[in-house]
Amino acid sequence: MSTFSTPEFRRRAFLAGLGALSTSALVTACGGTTASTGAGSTTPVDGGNITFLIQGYDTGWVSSKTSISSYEGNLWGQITDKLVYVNEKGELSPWVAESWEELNGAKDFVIHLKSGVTFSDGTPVDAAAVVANLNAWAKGDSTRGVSKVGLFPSSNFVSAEATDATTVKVSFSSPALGFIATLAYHGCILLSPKTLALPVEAQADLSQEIGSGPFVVKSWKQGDSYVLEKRKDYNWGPAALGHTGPARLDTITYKVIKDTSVRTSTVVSGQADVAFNVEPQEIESLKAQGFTVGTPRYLGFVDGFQVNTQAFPTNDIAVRQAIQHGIDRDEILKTVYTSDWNAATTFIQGNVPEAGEFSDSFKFDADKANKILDDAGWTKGADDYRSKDGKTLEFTLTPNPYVPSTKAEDELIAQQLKKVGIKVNLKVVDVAGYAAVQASKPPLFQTSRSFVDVGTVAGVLTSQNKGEDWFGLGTSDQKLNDLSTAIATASDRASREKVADELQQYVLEQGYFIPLNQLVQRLYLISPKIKDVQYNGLAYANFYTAWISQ
Amino acid sequence: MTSDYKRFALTRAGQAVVVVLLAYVLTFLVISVLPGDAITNTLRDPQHGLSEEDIQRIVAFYGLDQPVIVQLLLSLGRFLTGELGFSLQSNLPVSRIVGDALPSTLTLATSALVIAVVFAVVIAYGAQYLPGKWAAIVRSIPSFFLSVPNFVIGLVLIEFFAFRLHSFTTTDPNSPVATLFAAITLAIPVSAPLAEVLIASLDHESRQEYALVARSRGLTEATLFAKHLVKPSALPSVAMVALIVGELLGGSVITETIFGRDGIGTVVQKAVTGEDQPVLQAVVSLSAVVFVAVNLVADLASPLLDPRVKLREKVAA
Amino acid sequence: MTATLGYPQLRNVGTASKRLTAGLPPITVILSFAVVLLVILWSLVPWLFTSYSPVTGDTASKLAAPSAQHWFGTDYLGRDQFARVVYGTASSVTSALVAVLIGLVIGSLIGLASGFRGGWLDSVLGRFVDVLLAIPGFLLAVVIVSSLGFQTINAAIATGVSAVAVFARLMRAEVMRVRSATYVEASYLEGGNRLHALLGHILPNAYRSVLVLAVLQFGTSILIIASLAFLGYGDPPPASDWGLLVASGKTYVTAPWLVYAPALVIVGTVLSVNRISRWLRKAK
Amino acid sequence: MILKTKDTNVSADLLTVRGLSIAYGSTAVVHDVSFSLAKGGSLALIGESGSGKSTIAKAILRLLPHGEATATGRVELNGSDVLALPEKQFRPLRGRELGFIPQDPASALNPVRTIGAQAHEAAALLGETDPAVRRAKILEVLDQVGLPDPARVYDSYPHQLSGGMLQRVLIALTVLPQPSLIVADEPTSALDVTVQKLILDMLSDLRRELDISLLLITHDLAIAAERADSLVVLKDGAVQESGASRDVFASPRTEYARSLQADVPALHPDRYRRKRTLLTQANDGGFRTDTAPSPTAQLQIDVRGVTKSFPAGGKDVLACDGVTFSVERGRTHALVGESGSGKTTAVRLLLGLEQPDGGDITVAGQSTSGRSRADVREIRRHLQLVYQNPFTSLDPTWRVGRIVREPLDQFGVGTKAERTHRVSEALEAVGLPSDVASRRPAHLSGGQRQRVAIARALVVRPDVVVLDEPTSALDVSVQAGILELLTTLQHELGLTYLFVSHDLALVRQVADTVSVLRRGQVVEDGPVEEIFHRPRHPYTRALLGAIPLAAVSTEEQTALKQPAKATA
Repeated sequence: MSTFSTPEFRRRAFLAGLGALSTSALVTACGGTTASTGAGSTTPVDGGNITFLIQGYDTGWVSSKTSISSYEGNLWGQITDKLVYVNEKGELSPWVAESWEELNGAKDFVIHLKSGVTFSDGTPVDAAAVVANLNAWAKGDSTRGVSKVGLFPSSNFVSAEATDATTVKVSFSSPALGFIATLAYHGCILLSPKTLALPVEAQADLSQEIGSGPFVVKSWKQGDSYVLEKRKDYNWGPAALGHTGPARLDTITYKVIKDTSVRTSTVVSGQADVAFNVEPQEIESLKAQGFTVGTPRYLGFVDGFQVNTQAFPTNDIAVRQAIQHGIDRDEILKTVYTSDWNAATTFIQGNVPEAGEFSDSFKFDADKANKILDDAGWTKGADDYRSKDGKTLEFTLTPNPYVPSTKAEDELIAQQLKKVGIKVNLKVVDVAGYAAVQASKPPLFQTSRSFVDVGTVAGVLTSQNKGEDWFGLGTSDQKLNDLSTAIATASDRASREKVADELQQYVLEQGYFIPLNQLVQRLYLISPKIKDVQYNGLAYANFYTAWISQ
Repeated sequence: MTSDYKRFALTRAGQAVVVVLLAYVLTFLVISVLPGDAITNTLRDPQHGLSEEDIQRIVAFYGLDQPVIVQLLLSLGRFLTGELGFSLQSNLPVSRIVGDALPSTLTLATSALVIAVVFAVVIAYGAQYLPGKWAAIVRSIPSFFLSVPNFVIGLVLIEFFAFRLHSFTTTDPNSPVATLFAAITLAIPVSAPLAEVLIASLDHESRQEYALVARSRGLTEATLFAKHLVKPSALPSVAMVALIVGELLGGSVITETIFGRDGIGTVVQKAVTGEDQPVLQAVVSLSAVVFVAVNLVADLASPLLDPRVKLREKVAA
Repeated sequence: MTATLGYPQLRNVGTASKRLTAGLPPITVILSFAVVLLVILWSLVPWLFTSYSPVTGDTASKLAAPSAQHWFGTDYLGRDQFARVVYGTASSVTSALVAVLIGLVIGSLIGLASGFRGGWLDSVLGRFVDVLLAIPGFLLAVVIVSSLGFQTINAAIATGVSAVAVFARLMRAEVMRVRSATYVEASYLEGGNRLHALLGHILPNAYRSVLVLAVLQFGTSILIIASLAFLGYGDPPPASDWGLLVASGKTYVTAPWLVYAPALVIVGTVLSVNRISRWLRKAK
Repeated sequence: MILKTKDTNVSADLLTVRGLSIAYGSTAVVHDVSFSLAKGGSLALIGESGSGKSTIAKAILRLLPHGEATATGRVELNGSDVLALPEKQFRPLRGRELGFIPQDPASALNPVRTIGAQAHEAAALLGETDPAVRRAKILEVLDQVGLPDPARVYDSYPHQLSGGMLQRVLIALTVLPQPSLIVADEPTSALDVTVQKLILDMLSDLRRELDISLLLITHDLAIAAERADSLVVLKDGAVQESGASRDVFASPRTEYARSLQADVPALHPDRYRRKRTLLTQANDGGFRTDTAPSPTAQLQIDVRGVTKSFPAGGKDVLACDGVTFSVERGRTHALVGESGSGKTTAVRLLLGLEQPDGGDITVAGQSTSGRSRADVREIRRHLQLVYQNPFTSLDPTWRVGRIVREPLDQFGVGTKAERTHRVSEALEAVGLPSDVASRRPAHLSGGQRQRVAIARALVVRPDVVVLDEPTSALDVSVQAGILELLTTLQHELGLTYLFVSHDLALVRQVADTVSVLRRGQVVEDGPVEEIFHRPRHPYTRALLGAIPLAAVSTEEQTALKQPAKATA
């Protein structure tokens, strides 16, 4: 079945390893020869099935949770469409919305829908359906336990109504610069009104999710496998992808394999086509064997820690700043990750237009960190950990299970902070346990949140108009309150950019957010025979245009 | 004879029921010692999106606001009527979760048991009839089997047979070949005690005088083994087979994790990380029921298989 | 009845009694003692065996293959795997020792009480032991560790509790066997009381086979604790329990030594412990 | 018991063993043994344990464990060598030519299969395939060996039959394929004396009827002399002496054969008498008649009308039914009986290990029945027991010094120094070197261990010592040494002995008076000489008749003659 006779079988001198433990010679030797990729024509070929190996779909299918989990987002992306498409560089282009207008200072918007778009149950994706979706994203339905989409600009949302079959008018109480961009956010997926009306328990059932995407749910067994098959009458793909007709692949099978090494080895041995979230440190050797490893960067926050200013010890600004300067991000990038990862310049990803260059406010400087702590009265004890008024400078860190290699990353951080006298304990949990860790509001919480427009950042900084209040400040930091309202209600991009710079400078100096590196949350190990896999601005691999070359 | 046997069977069955109930109570006490109140803080977790009214319903259902002893009686009462409660994570009925997971673990456990018995018989027979040097090597196999953790066996088998020889794919762990290799991983540590009991009883029986007398009548080694040694040496192993059923259930936790099979083992693991008490309670007490049932059968069968066993003494013991 | 006992088969029992084989035990046993001694030294004075630190490493040389400087290669943070195995011995081996002690002490007491006192105490304790046996050992360990918290010391307690039943059963059988021996009845005839019979005769004769089981259980406990660590129920990072090393090592498919070095150490240690236990059983 | 005097006829010998040597691994066990057995004749290999007699028998039958033992030399059956035959050619002889009767009938039949099922294996050797015909033949031979209900035996399991019946089954299965030679390895040593006699008689009759020759392996010189035409005496794997049993028995040439002959109790009834008669002469000059015992303080043990029953299988079995006997100071009284006669129960009642249902027991003037545990303990200072099996009556983890000191420690006798002195004194009294005190029982021989047990019994200076078959677990030569020691100690310390045994010949040597027990009742008692010359009860007569060569006694120098056929 596998046509692979590449060197990796010899490299995998596994059992010899058991005996001689001398595989080093074999590993370096194979660096040179790359896999002989088949000549294969470049013109796409229809048909064929692929198997996609993923850790699991544990958080369930209730669509409008506060934020879509990184795993389920893959499947949603194939069975649903969005109004607007965002490419890797963050440029927006029409999709189900043919065109849109931004009126009177971005307070009113008119969206013109493509005609002939239908949900998989045949009902049309008309203005009424879009209005139903918009209301669900903006307000959710607390009576039925359905929450709103986290980063949707709900604070100033007024109404959405269908002026005719293919046009929708949306109005806001104050300028919502990021509204059109948010329509491309992976949380804003178009679902049939019938699905939206379902009670919460029914929504948890995947087969009830009626989307309008290029694939439809064929069959699934909870926790084991999920099979999507192509929708033959689909012809409203986003123009930016260079293809609008039906998908080329017949089916995509998502198979749950919890163990990272098993996923990697299964694809390498040719028994599956795509593996999700492989070990970053293996990328070089996997590429050397001719496999493609997609490491897309999404628009959103960097890999880093939201700091809880109410919890010990991070309630002391000196501690926050000492941590900020005590972490050697360069060593992390070199050790845990590869050249595909970029250093962080601020607490938002580099491809976000408003991202600035503030790396000197978190430059690695152990002496400075030590000095800050000495000045703040944290004296070093015998075990060279610092303490003050009898309490040791210590906190517990939980690696984010949604992001690859955070366990190795946090272990290295613990070592680095030990050098400045801060004791860091680690607690390892899986996806299910991570929600409980977030709920317990730890001093440092490792986040991985995407967004399409920087305006939506305002929704997390403070508790103003039901904000997520990441830093536990409530509204106590007036400067932060002003900055976040300014950014949310900025009338034009230029003035918003200036406010964004000031915000980034302030948040980093106050040590509210401790960036680590630009996040690559989703890694795709793809077998060389699969061509034309494209990535959107939210770093999801899209198999709509993919095809198999023999 | 039969009235004696009936009385013997009834006493043993009575003891079995007592043991199952005590196992349930012990598990409940151990689980409810969980620091903090896992049930309430998993319920309060926003991720679940449970409304306040749902939480009250669950608290009332498990009697969480009452003292431990009341909770115990409540849950024991339900256990007797076969009612296993709801999972805290997926709020699916526990009976359905365990029901879905049971078939895959049962196939795994039974095939592992069969393989373990085959391994044990081959080792025991080899240790008895292979020439000197080889017999010594075969005799040391069980202690080697006992020394390798089953997660290492699993990793080696997957790496060699799945990834290199493609005899099975990890994407379909429930395929016959994949199940075979998972069963082998589970069978190896479990076959060791069985092999040692079989070797010991074979050694003992073959040194008995009746073996000598049978040889003096010209029986070949093979017929001697089949006709005379198999039955008396198998009897002590029947009791050991019943004992290792417990090992099988325990071992399945690791084996299923490595082979990516969804069975009772993975259910236990998810329940542990998610502090899902009702599921843990159900799985542990059901394993106790299976273990006690199998041992009861072995206990009741032994007087039928072995004429030497006197019911009188059995009852008194 | 004694008439039938008074004949030859007793005679050849006398002359054929095996004296402890004089001279050195077989080579494999000596080797096993050496391995166990090494492992105990690793857990007591690890710094003598390696200059590398188990926690911090040279991140530049991460995932290096086994070589002269790094016998077991380096892990994903450039730490010397050999150092991590050596420093991990303490938590893997001492916790196995704790587990065996718990099982041995509690189990033997229960076995002694039910074997010697008999009567209602025997049936009550007997049922308690049956219950402990009824719950599969590993499941019981997992449940206990999940309720006490994921730490190696809790894993040790859990493994110990699940071993109590095995010790109780063996001690009870041994006490029952020795209690009916002639020399115990003789001690009563010589004016000895029950306590003298218990401490003077029964315990010294019963403890030997319990000792053999204790050594065997030491090996099994190492495996159980490694398995619990493999599932993530041991100490959190940067601890380096052997099971944890295998679990975290197996994600690096290109670095098989991260899995096989600790795995070989586990197998080697437990194999040696089993060999010693078998040799003790023979030399009884 | 017909001793055919056989003239060596011209026919070739059935079995000739020449230069047979056997080694287990590197240690040689049998050295250059040669003997021959004529067709229809019988030969006995006689020797103590470890003399290699069983190994020789197993070598002839080629039953030695393959791979461990190597046999060299020639074993000829009807003139052709069988030792070197490949197994395939030797197998047809197994059972058809060479029969084997094992020693312990209890473990010689597969416990989980019926007698019938195993009998078919023997019947198959006849070449008979039809199961019905086989079954008939099996039932016929079972009847021939004197089994009361062959059909019931056919369907029962081994553990449902007595030792005697099992041995009869084994003999039946061995003679069924009509072998020309039967090798019997101590066929009756695990049975009671009376049963032993019946089995050996039956075996001799069958041999004559079916013209089967017998190679008998035994440790008992008397049985060998009585049952075999010729003898081969073995020691440490080498032949000491061989020849017609009458010559070897009447006038043994070699030193070893002579000492064997001297140790046979039946041949020297008065061996210890000279020491004992001195004793009685000094006391009161005459034999004590068995009229009602005078109630003088002289009575050390007085057991009157003791009954005791045990629950077994639902109904109560009466172990002792009105047992009465008494022993005077300084005398030895023997309790004789076979298994199940109640003699052990009587001893346990005497020692207070069991409580009698009825009757009264007094030791040294104090009653032991119905007393509190503390009182009984006090009495035990004057009453000690020596167990039958020295290998289980000493704690293997203790050193000899501590074993002997245990009674002193427990009864709190004297200071530490005094106790050590008394221990070495006791060890010396039983003829053991004082350095034995620091060794463990595992390093001592059977005889030495029994001496330690005796020292332990004497160290607390009891008045009465109960000896429960003290020598039956020991070799004949060692047995004589122990009896020698017991009689000298009685003489020096004025001890009173209660000697329990199943061997009347032995009792005749050591005891003054004797009670014969059968199924819990005293069937006869009185002075030893009276019982031996004028046995009144038929059971006593049967016991006497069962003693091999009972009628023969060198003292009376009568030639071997045809003794009256004892009725069973």
